[in-house]
Amino acid sequence: MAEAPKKSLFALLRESQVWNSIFRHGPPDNTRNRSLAVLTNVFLHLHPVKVRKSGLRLKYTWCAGGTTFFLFLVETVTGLLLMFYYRPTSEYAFSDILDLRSQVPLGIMREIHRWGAHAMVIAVWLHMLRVFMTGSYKPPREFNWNIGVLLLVLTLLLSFTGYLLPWDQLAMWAVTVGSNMARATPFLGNEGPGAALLKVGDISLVHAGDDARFALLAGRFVGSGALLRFYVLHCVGIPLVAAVLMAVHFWRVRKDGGISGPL
Amino acid sequence: MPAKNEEYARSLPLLNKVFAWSSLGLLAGTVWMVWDDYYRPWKRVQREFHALTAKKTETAIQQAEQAVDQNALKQIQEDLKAAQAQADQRKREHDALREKLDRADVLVFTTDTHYKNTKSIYDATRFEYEELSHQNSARAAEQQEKLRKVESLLAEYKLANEKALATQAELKKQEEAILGAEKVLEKKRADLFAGVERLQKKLAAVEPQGFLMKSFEVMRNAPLVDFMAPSLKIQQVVPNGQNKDINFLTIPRVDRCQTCHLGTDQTGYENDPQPFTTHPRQELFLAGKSPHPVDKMGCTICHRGLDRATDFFDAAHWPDSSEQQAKWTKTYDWAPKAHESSPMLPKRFVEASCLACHSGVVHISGAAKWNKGRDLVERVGCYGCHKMRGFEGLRKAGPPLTRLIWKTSPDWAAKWVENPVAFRPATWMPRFFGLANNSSPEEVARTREEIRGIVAYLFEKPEPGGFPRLPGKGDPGKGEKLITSVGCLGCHAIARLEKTPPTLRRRFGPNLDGIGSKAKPEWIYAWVKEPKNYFPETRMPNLRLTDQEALDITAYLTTLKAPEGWEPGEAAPNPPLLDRLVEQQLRARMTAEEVQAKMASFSEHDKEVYLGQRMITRYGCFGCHLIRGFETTPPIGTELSEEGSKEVDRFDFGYVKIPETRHDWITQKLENPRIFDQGKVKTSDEKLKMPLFNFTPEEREMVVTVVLSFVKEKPPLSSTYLLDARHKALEAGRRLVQEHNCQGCHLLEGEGQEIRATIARKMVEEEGIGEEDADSRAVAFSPPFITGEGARVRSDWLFHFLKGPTPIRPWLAARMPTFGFTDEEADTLLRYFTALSESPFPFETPPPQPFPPGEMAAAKTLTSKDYFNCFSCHQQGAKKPEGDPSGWAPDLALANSRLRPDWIVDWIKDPQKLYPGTKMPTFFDPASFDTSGPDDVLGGDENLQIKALRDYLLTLGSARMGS
Amino acid sequence: MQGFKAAVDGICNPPILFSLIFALFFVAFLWKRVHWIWTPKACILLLTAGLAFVGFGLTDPNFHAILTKPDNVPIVGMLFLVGFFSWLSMYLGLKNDRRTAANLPPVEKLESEIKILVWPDLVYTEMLCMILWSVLLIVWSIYLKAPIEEPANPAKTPNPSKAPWYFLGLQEMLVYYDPWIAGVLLPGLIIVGLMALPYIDPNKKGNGYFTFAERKWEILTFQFGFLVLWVMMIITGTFFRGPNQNFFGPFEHWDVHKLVPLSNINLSEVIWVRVFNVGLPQNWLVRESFGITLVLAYFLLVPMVLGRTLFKSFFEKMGMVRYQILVFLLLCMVSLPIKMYLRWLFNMHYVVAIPEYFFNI
Amino acid sequence: MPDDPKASAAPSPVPAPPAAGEGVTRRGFLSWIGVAWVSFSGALGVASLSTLRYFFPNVLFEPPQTFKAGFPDEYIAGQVDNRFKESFGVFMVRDAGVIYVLKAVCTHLGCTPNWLEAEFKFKCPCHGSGFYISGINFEGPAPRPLERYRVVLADDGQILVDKTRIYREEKGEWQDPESFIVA
Amino acid sequence: MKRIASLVVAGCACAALGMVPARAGSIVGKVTYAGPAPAPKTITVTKDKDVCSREPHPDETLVVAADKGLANVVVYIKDAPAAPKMAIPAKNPELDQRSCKFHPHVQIIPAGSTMDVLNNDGILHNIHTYPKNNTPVNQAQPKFKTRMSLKFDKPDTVKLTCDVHTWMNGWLIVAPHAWYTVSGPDGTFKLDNVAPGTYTLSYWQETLGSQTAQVTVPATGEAKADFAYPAKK
Repeated sequence: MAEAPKKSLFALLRESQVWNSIFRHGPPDNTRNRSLAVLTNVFLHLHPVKVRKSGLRLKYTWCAGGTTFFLFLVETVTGLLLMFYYRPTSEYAFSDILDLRSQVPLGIMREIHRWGAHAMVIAVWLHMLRVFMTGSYKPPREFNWNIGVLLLVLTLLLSFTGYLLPWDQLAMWAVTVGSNMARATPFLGNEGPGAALLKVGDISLVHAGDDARFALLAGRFVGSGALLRFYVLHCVGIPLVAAVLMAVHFWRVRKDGGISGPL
Repeated sequence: MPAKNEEYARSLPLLNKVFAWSSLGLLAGTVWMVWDDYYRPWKRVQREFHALTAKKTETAIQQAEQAVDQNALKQIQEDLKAAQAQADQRKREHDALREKLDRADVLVFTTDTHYKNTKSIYDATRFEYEELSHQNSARAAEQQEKLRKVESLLAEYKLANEKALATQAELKKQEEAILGAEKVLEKKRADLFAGVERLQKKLAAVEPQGFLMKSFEVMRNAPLVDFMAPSLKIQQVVPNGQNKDINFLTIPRVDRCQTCHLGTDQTGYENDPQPFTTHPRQELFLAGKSPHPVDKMGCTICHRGLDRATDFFDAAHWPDSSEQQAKWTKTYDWAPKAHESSPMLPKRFVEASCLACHSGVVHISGAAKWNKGRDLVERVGCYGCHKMRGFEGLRKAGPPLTRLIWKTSPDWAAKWVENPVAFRPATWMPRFFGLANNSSPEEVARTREEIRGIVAYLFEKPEPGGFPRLPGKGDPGKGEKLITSVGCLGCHAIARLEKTPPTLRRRFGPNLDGIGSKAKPEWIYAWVKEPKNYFPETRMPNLRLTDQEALDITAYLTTLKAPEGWEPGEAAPNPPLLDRLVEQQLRARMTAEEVQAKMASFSEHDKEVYLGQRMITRYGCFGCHLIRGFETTPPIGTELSEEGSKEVDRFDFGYVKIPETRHDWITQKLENPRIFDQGKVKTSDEKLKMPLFNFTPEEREMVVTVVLSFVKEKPPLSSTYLLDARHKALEAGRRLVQEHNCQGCHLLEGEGQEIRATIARKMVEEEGIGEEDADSRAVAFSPPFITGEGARVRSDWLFHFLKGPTPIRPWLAARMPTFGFTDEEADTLLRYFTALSESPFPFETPPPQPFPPGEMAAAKTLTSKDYFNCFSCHQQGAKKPEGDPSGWAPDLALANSRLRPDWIVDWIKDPQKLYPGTKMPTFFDPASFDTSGPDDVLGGDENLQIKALRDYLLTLGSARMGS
Repeated sequence: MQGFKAAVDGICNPPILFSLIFALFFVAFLWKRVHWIWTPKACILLLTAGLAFVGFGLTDPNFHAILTKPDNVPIVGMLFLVGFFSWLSMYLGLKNDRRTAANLPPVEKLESEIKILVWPDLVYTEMLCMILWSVLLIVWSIYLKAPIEEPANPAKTPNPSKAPWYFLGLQEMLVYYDPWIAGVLLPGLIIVGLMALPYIDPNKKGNGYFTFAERKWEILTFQFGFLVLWVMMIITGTFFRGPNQNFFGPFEHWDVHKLVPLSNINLSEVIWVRVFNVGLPQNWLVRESFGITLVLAYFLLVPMVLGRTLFKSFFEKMGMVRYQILVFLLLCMVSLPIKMYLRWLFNMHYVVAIPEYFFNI
Repeated sequence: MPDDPKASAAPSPVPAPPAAGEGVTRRGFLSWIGVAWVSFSGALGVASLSTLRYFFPNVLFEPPQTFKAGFPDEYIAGQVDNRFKESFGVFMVRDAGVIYVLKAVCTHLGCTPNWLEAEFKFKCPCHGSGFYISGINFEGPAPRPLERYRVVLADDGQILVDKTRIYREEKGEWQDPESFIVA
Repeated sequence: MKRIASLVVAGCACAALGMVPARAGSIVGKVTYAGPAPAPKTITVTKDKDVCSREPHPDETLVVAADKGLANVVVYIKDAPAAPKMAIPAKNPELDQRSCKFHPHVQIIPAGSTMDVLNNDGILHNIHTYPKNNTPVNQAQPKFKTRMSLKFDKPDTVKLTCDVHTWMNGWLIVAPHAWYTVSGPDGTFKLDNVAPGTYTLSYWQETLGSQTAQVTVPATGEAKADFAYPAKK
């Protein structure tokens, strides 16, 4: 039999010390080992050992939350790789993007990153829609819903900050238009209601050089300062906060009774 | 365990199947991605180029092999055999030598080692001594002693080493004597095949031979491993400092064009198709020694397009013609690239790039199309309506209209304004009426009324004065002769006399057709006598005509009548229409009541004058003409100083279906300036008003090139063409040369002497010789070449000559006119000519005095009849040569005051070199200079003879040289 | 075909389009007669119709140009996904409603009783999802290059210049509201409202399973906000707003020179000048007193009236504070369509116009 | 058509637990899962390799390794030319009938030597190593002569310096015909 | 048998004929002027009259004989790749300047040959050439230089003048191959040793320009190629 040596080889492998040092349980074909497979694995132990059957149903969950998380991972990996070729300065940003297209090996990384980002925004929305439609924000999950809303905002911000980085006309003006709204923040933006009241004599305290938009852009218009600021926010600031919130989110999913279902 | 827990929610085999299929999909996707990333179009292009080069190299190898001198090879091989045999014979001797040499090598090594060791000890000891003595240590003296010892030891070892080296060298020399011949021959043989070998290496590089090398070639370019030593590589140039300027940003340029355009800087691909073609004019572009080497300038600085692109589409190629576009669409799927503000310039407009770096010059050498375009722009006076950088402060392009009645009649003017081309097909005056947006019957009625107004305004209150009646009668036949000979045709063309279209320089002055129907004879007479009386700023010079000559010319010019069927005349007045138009104009500026009051106060004539004034404002006539009341009105057109950088979406293409590019829009605008009104509803005041210029398609292309060259982007100072003192002098001079059309008559800097064609034509007609021969004959009978004028004549003479010319060349019928140069202008021209010939300004060295004995006598002999017989042709003051003046030559009595001494020497040595085609024969054959002079004068020394001639000539005329 | 295109372009005119969408929305959700659209057959039909429309549209150069802009492709995908999943949730919800009506527990209830081991069912599924997503992303990336235009140039504004697509709803609101409302207040309220949702939702039913009957109000409100005021605004902002932020039908050429009359009038002008036929008062407070009163009335009086009438049950269930928050948020949301209609029907620029302090409503 | 609520009243039947070896043959099972894992690892492998490849840029923005250094007659015999010292780190030397290119790096500790015209030698400013015009060391701590770069005549007659190939005297490589050009 | 043999012989003969270089024919003809003969003009000598007036100076630019024969027409075969090179003569062709006149007025020399220019007048002349392909020359020839050489490398039609005596005027044809000739005073010409075939025959006259005609040259004998120049307008 041709399979005989194969089988025995596999068996041998299974008996080896190396194998056993890694997998501390037998083949996951019985309940105990199947539980252990999840419990003893650092990546899998995010999950409980058991879930409701409804939580397994695509029709029910749409797999939107998982997809979002997966896309977050994709964005992290591709983003990390892109940082090797991208310099967030006004002189180089644009041409570095051009180079990603014209000469960098596997410059397709940028496409994956960008489309992944769009997909992630969509996935978050669908996730929210699903959670709402199944009423899963209701007690005891109110707090987790709130975390989710924050994560939605962060996802949009991640996408928005990343939008500037190619430093082309599309990017710059999208961000100019987007960030212009900040200048209308009541009291904090120089064209916001109430800003005109913040005045000592002739000296206005809120003007284009110190308002909310200025803080966002590090300047009166979208320039090198804004590029650097958005880069740091995009690569470090927001992902960090998002990662923390995600951890809380996942943890709360389990603590609040697992993937939701009728109580 | 309860069985319930063993439940599986899904069918594992199904999941496995899904897993298998999706993994296969993932694998396929990943591989596809890698391949997609790897397979770039430029790699195919590079492979093609390698194949092409291989083919060429193979042919070259064959040729080189055939070129190898077989006889020489045979000889070398035989010699080599002999040399080997000889070396074999002396083998024993050589062996012994070898042994000695080995020993010598050992000795060299040991002595050298000793020396080096001792040297290090010496350095260390010296350091210690210095240290100790610095510390005033007691041990310093002791150390010094030690140092001295080491020093002597060092000297000893050095000596020994030198000796050993000398021995070694001597032995090597001996060995050379035995083996040398063989080596030399080997080298000779290698040299014979050097060319072939070099080519073979090249071939191996582009087309590896043999299975091993071929597989290696595949390997090194394979996906994922192609980072090690690929032969297909992106070629890029990072031009220093040639950044792209975008507002506050400077993006470094990285030109990757040569990734595909591989043959550009190599010769031998001239006839190959793109992208491999050799760049034309290597002496100017790309080559290392040219002013624009590719590794410093790159490509996109001139051609534009996206510098970093490695793909046909991304690079923003732009087709030069619709055929090319069709071809590109087929081969490359070409389509206009959106979001590219600087796509490549179509080839025909590429000279538009020159100006950015070569700003502030009149002409850019090598950019013929741009130069001509610039001349055209100046000629037709685009700057009158459009502000453009570089055209500031120029005279208005057209004549003044402040004293029009002196010259012509309102009837003529009205008809002329309506359609200048109908009267004079080759005029520069553009056409405002009867164009795309104003030729409907109502429009024509309206515009005729407008013209009535304009004419009424122009003839209203002219400057007082006028010209007296003609003093006599002229002969048109003589007039024609004069016109064709005194030089009028250097600047003017007369259709009746032309066989081929006149060149641009010969269209410098107005075309004279129909002048007899246009101008009053009194005016013509006064004008040709002294143009500045009528038009102080005119460029028309004074030809110093006698009264009779002027009368003859007047008589001839009055015979030049308007084309058949052309009649002067104003349109009949149309008071209701006039009222409406005037009201319309007034209404835009005042209330209805005010309008009524105003209308009531106007007489019919007042209304016309008012309408005329409004229309002159609207059409901007004052851009080109001086018009009373509009002396300081600013121009009406859009500024064009940065037109070449204007965003394409800021051009209004209206409903005209043309490709949306700058050059297509500008071309269209020149071709049919009102077309963009097509399909739009506009009031008469809103309509486009740019007039139609009388350009041929080629001329239009030239003008577009110039307009495209007005860009916002400024290249860095380091790559700008900066003018040094000499070039500043040249530029200032060129501007004057340009303004006075010197090149219409003279050949200057390789261009001009366009009057020659008319002289040749005359020769053909009058002497009956063939056209080609006439042209080369005409060289000598045309105004002279003056490129070398700065080296030829004395500055002070030239100054006075320019201010008031006197005849120099008796055989020329054409006269140097009096331009009325100011001192500054004459000075500028002087500096220009001296800068052009790199001659000293303004002084020149007089030859040393006194002359050597016998020199004058020798010179006199040389000039005598039996020798060079100079005065057979040359005038000498009042002494005229025999025969017709057409065979005469310049007055040698002028040499003293006119010519530079050094130039005379050069001139006598080889006149043809300084002035190809001159009538002055070569007396001293440059090919056999030392034997070309007479043997019996000054000992047959040609240089002395020439010097003697010069010195003699300088004593002729006035006593400037000192008697 | 030209007729069809012209008809579509005609419909795609803000007042008509939005009125149509509002009507369609309420009809689809509330009119029982048309609930057949929440069946699989109808889904397939609608999807096919949608695809057919897109497919047909792509033959038109203008439509093609807008739809295939690289950054717009995901939006098209998003539209189909949002549509499909909205349908799916309604389909499942209605199914459960029928079960509830028959006194049966919802489907999810049955399944949630059963617990399944995560290994391998869940993790395996997750892994397959990841692989399939990877394949999708890779193929998508190979086919569609990420856009890159010209280098950023602060001196040259592209026409139109737009925010990233997910913010185009906000940009669209800017047409009707000043930035401080459209760009700051309303987005802030959206976030606040979403976060407040679990606390102001008095309905205890429908937790953890799809249903419509049990949560009509909530679903209607949420979907109105999401589908109509968010997604529809994005569609408008992305596909219908062309150069100069002018409105263009999907088959219309984006002509830079298109001109549309845009003359708007403030409420104060209407009242003082048109109604009272006097000049505008100097004092802004006096000038805008009507507008301010109106706005105050909207936010203060309307809740009171509603609490007594339509929302009586809510008011009783939730108590004062939660009720006020709920109604305030609802009123804010509804203010957008109100303002839109005011603009379309009366050319109303501002209800309250105090440009002196950048305070315009 | 509305679903019959009763029809789906019962939960969908749970599939029978597919215990290993049951239902499916082991072979079939193995082959599907085998194909799956092989192609999955294959995909991961390709992805990893290409990620590795990502770290090797295709173009560099450093000064090029080969450059054209003008025409031979631009160099004066018996002189060391410093024109490319700063930009490319080389001395161009024309001496004894040949032109060669010395790498401007001292063989001792890598400083850049200077050419002292008056003393006719290279002198390293760091530790005083001295080299003859040929590049051979004669004083100071430098252990071996300066290195030479490959130099050839390009097709257009210009000198082409190739810094990727080094010739070392102590290995006898200065005899190589590409370590100098005859001028 | 006999028949076959004769056929073979005939065949061989034919073949041999084909191989042996064809015998050459010649072209003879007469160039005439169609218009009325222009009245003979005499050039007025304005300079160095004692020397220059030794000979009469008729205008040589268009010389028509009484029977309309046109002199000084260059007749040659155009585009003849098979034509033999014109042999370079052992003795250089000469151009004589006598009585301020070029002798001969029109001359044909082979390309690559050197022409000797003679000055027999004992006064200053200068030979000024107007070539199209060769380098132009304007060489003075004072009294002491009685003989001067000019080399012409490329085929050309060269106008010759003297700038001292402006009326002096001559032509030099630098011929690329041997099938060139110039018509005599009576207008007749003869081209010898022309391989059989059909050619374009070119006629060139300094004021009348170029004309062409077809001519077929037989294997032996003469082809007639009379030609009448259309009258000058």
